[in-house]
Amino acid sequence: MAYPTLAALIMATFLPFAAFLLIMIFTRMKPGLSARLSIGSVAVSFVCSVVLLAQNWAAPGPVEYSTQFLASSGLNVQVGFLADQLGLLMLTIVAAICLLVQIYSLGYMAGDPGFSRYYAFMSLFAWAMLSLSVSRSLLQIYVFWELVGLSSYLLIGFWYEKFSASQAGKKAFVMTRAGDVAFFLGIFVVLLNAGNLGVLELNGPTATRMPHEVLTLSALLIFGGIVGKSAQFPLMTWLPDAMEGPTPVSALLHSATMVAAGVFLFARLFPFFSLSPEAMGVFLAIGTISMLLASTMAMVSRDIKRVWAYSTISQLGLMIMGLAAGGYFAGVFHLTTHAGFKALLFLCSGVFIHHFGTNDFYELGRSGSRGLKIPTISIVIAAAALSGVPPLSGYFSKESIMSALAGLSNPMWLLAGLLGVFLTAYYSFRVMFVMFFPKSVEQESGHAHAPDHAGYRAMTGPLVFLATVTVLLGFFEAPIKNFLAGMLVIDLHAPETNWSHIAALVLSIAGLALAWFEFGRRGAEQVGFVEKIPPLYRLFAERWYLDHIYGLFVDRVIDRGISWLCWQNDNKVIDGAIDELAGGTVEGGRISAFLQTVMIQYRLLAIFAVLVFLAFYFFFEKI
Amino acid sequence: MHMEPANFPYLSAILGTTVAGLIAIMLIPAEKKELIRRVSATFSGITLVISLLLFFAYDRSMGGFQFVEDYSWIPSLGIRYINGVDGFSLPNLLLTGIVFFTGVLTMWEMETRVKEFYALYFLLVTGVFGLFMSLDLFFIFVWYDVSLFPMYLLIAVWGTTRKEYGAMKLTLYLLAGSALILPAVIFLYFKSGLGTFGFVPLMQSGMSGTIAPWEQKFAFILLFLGFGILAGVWPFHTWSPVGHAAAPHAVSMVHAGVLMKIGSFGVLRVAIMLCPVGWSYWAPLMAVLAAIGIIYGAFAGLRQTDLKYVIGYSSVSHMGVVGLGLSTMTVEGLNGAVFQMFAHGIMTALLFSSIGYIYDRTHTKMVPELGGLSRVMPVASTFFIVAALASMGLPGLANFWGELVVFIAAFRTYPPLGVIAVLALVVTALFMLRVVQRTFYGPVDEKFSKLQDVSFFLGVPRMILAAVLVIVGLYPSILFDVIHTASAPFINGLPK
Amino acid sequence: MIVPLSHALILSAILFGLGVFCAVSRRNLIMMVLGIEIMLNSASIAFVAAALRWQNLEGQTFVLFILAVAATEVSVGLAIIVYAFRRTGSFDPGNYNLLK
Amino acid sequence: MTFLGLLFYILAAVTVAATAVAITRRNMVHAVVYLIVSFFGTAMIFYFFGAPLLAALEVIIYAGAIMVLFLFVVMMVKVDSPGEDLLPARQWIPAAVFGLIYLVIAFLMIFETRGADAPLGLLIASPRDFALYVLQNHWFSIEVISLLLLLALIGALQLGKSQTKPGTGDET
Repeated sequence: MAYPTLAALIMATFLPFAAFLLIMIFTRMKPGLSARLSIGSVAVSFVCSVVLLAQNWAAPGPVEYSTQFLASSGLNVQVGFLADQLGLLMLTIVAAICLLVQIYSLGYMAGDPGFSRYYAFMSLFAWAMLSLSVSRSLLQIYVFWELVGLSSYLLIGFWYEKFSASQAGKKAFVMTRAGDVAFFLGIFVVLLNAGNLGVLELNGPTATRMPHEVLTLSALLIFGGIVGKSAQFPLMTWLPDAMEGPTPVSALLHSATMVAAGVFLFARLFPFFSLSPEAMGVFLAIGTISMLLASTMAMVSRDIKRVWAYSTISQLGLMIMGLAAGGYFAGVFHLTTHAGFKALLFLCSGVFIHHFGTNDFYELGRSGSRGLKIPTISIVIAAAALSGVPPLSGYFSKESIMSALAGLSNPMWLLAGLLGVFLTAYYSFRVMFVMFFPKSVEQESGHAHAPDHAGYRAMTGPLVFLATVTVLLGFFEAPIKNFLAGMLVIDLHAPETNWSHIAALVLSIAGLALAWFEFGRRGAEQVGFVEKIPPLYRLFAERWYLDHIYGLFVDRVIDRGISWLCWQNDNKVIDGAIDELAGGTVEGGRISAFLQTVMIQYRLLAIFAVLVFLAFYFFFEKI
Repeated sequence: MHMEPANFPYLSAILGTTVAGLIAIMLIPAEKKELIRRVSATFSGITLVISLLLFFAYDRSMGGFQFVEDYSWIPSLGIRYINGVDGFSLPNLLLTGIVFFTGVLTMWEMETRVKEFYALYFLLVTGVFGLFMSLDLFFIFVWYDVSLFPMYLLIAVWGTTRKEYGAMKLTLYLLAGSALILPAVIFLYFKSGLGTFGFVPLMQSGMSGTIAPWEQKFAFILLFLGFGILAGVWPFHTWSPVGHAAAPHAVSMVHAGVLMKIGSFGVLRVAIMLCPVGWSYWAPLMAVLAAIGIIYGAFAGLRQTDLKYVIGYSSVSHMGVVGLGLSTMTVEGLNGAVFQMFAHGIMTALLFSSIGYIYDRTHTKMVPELGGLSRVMPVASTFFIVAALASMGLPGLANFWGELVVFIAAFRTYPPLGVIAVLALVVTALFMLRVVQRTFYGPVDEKFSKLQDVSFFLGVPRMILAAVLVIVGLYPSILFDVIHTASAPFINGLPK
Repeated sequence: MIVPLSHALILSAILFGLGVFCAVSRRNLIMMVLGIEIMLNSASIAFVAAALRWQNLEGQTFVLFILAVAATEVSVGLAIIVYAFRRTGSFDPGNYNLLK
Repeated sequence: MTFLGLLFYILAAVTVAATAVAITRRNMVHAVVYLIVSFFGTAMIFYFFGAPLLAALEVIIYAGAIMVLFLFVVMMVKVDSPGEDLLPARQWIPAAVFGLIYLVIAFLMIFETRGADAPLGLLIASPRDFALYVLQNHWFSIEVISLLLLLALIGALQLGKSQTKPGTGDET
């Protein structure tokens, strides 16, 4: 327990929060200062995380700082930092991409009226995500999990005057909330049965004391949170809509880091989950379904950001497949490389979108997007990495996932994975070919050549850095593997099966070739084979009608069903009964008041009647 | 139970300050509105300071009742003027102080009958303070009624939507509650055979079984329903949205923020602590009603178009969480319930305070007529959104911890109800975000585009409330430490 | 040797019933007061008969007081009726409903 | 049945008949006159029941003073209520119903009472004995009654006096 380490951790995680508070309270009116504060704090976080990573590169075993939290509430919850290899790796990835995206945003968001607000939310996100990476207990993870959800909501709906943006933010929050509720319940199950929420304890002997059924149940419930956050089937439709946010936000939250938090949590609790093979089977199935569904959706979309969003879902599904197949390193490594090249993809797309003002890549191609040199090269590198073209980083990570899948007894999973590889290559290069080999270019003089001002430089700087990383990262596979192996309780059994490597490579090249045939070659119609089969096209374009089902559910069942019933019950039954009671009282009062207010003789009569009844009573009582 | 006498009558000082404020306001001519406001702010500020002082001066290691003052009042009936605070009442006292002060500031811009308004407001708060600190059942009952009557006038005179109906409904409901409480109090008085209304001796006789089990069951259900009406227990909740919507902003704040807490506090202090056997007998019923209230309030809130109705139904839902915590019969449950009372009080006060500002500017609180306010008044919107997020149970804001602890306790005691209650989180998120989206997002309406954002001075009360939400949200132990001093000895001392 | 007490009481009861009937059903203030007089009178008969039955002068004493009260009541009552008549021009008790 | 008994029944029949006729008269003068007949019958019954002083007082006060007062008032206001609905159905029907129930119960009660069917003896309380009894045992009540009468006098005067003032309280 070294104090410098603790100090570094605290600085890395809490500085962005301080920046958030400062911006919200003091510098809302000073955009420049806000940006500097935010970037400065993230830069310090980045430095700290790199230092920590370097310091712990060789250190075996996790470093843990914890303190009792909420002791007086009657719960035994430990909070603190867990700086193990996985956490530090994630911390570094997040800090790095946060920093790059924030620098990039200087150019992208320049002149926006909500500039300060943007940086405040970005800092909030950075705080939550960095803290999530080094959280010590499940409860702590849940807290930051919700906070990244909040920043996601705020950033998706950043341009809140647009109805679709605020709608998308709400949808994202509520859908992930649905998953989080399962996660929350899972935490309860774990707490009540294992008596502890510490990550290390759960991965260690504590979990084995839990009954097997309870363990499976809690694993499935916690996985619900992963499904929500990582936009897996069936809670996947919020992510494409989340592209309503500013592009840097999509790059940071909705591809590289936040949505990867689900996979991160999976990796965090990998030993715990792997105690339940049944749960792992379910995870594998859900990962596969999500990967294939999202790939099909990506094949027909014309919106460049949505293609990358679908591809994010698909790649996250692939990571979950890898993890669920037992390939711990494969999943984490793909998470790492994916963070790099997907952020790069989005940031490049952002440059195009910013420059040409449209999301439609057919449009972009027609407008002459080839003119922007650095983004063009970077996006091709990124797309190639996404498709698994050697020697880029994506190739290595995908290969290791394929090996993990090949290790399973049922070859179906591997075949599904290979199909995914093929589809990925097809749809990513569909975008590339359409964008850079358009059928016709409407050259506009001012547009094509690259602008050369500070904003553009701020945007391209991170692109170059990320592209370099994407190219080089693949060669660090072995060191990262060794680094991660230091923390693992269970063995990384990754059998080397060459034929799966080759098959994957062949299929990705085949996908690329098909894309070239349909979109890239001279004289191609640029109409995909899916679009030639209208029912299939419609099915994919409508996202397998998932949104329709949810819409109907919310509208019919929740709004017009239960909610209507409750409201009617309040109005008619409860209030009706109360009002009837009140009305009855008033009516009764009116009747008794009648005797008092009408003619004097009725009063006399009433007196007499009472007298008679009294006589009656006494007479019969006597008998 | 340990009783630590006070070296200075702090508690009476709070009451004395509100009464002095009341008198001072009465003496000022009605035309001097500015002076009245300042005097009100001063006196309410003093009470806030004293309650803060008490909160931090309370000895957490000793626990029990502290700052106790004990004077004989009507010896022949055994009625004594006893004040004292423990871990249950201290957070509520602080809550009342905060909401009181911020409420005065919230109503700063009101111009109609300022003098009468603040006078009644002070009277109302006197009753609330008295109830939280009194340790004599007779006084608890009296304070309960003292706090009810000004409410009727405040709503009927200064209210907005269907104010007469709302005021009448609220008053009738609450008086029905007090009609249930009084017989139960007298019943306990006679059945204990002690000839005292004192809380501590009665509690001991409840614990030791001097009051027989069936008597406790009978008294408990009366007290639970009586106070429960005020706490918005389903299905006696319909007064709350109507009353909230009708009341002026500060009264809504006190009403939802503090008055509903009187109900749940009464359930805890009088019903549960005096009749523990009755508690264990009726706890499942309490839990079922609370769980229905949680999910029902959330669903009913989905359909509302009036901002205050939305908050009213969210209050029903949140008070269901309090009720669920109280029904679990565990330390965690009580901790969470009291914490949730505090958090909900601050959160609702902030919501109503923000709505108050918006209503004063736009003259409407119907969601469909609003929109795009975030562009026009970003700061005011931020306050509302912070409170809305707290109400969704977002970590980092106070409500999360109360809900978390209550849910865990409920999950342990009544697993199915715990699951239902947690599921309501999704619905709450859905309707709160809908309201936020339709009110603050979207294009700016022409007629609102010239409105001013909240000024620094008017922002002060909202800032205080938001700051409390964040501070307690980041460091929940500040409250849990205090509450625990009361809940743990109580639960451990329960008869087996 | 005259009649049984019960017969006197029956007479008193019949007269009382007639008095009540008059007071309740005639829409005329004066007739109402008359009905009250009839009732008082019937009570007097019962008292006198009872005094004779139990050989006790207390009953007769009561009748004396009833006479006095009746005289008082009639004088004040009629004065009020006249006063009211001046104001409303009618003896109809249905007109006196200002308290309604 | 003795002679006096026969006389009692005749007097009772006359009294009841006169009263019944009186309460159904539309003309109030007639009603008052019939009532005087009824009160004379009552006075005779008092006499047979051994209360000569009361019989005299009945004639003087009831038949004399009170009924004459009624006559004065009826004549003074000069209204023979032409518009009066003599016996409105919504009043006399319930009155008759309750009256009948009352009579039935009264009869039942009277016949249930033991000792009520014994014939009454003849006895006369002389005015002197009666006066002595009253003044010895009830002197205070007599004073109270006299005070009451005084108050009634003042009250009636006051009511009559405020009438004479012009312009006060004529119309509300």
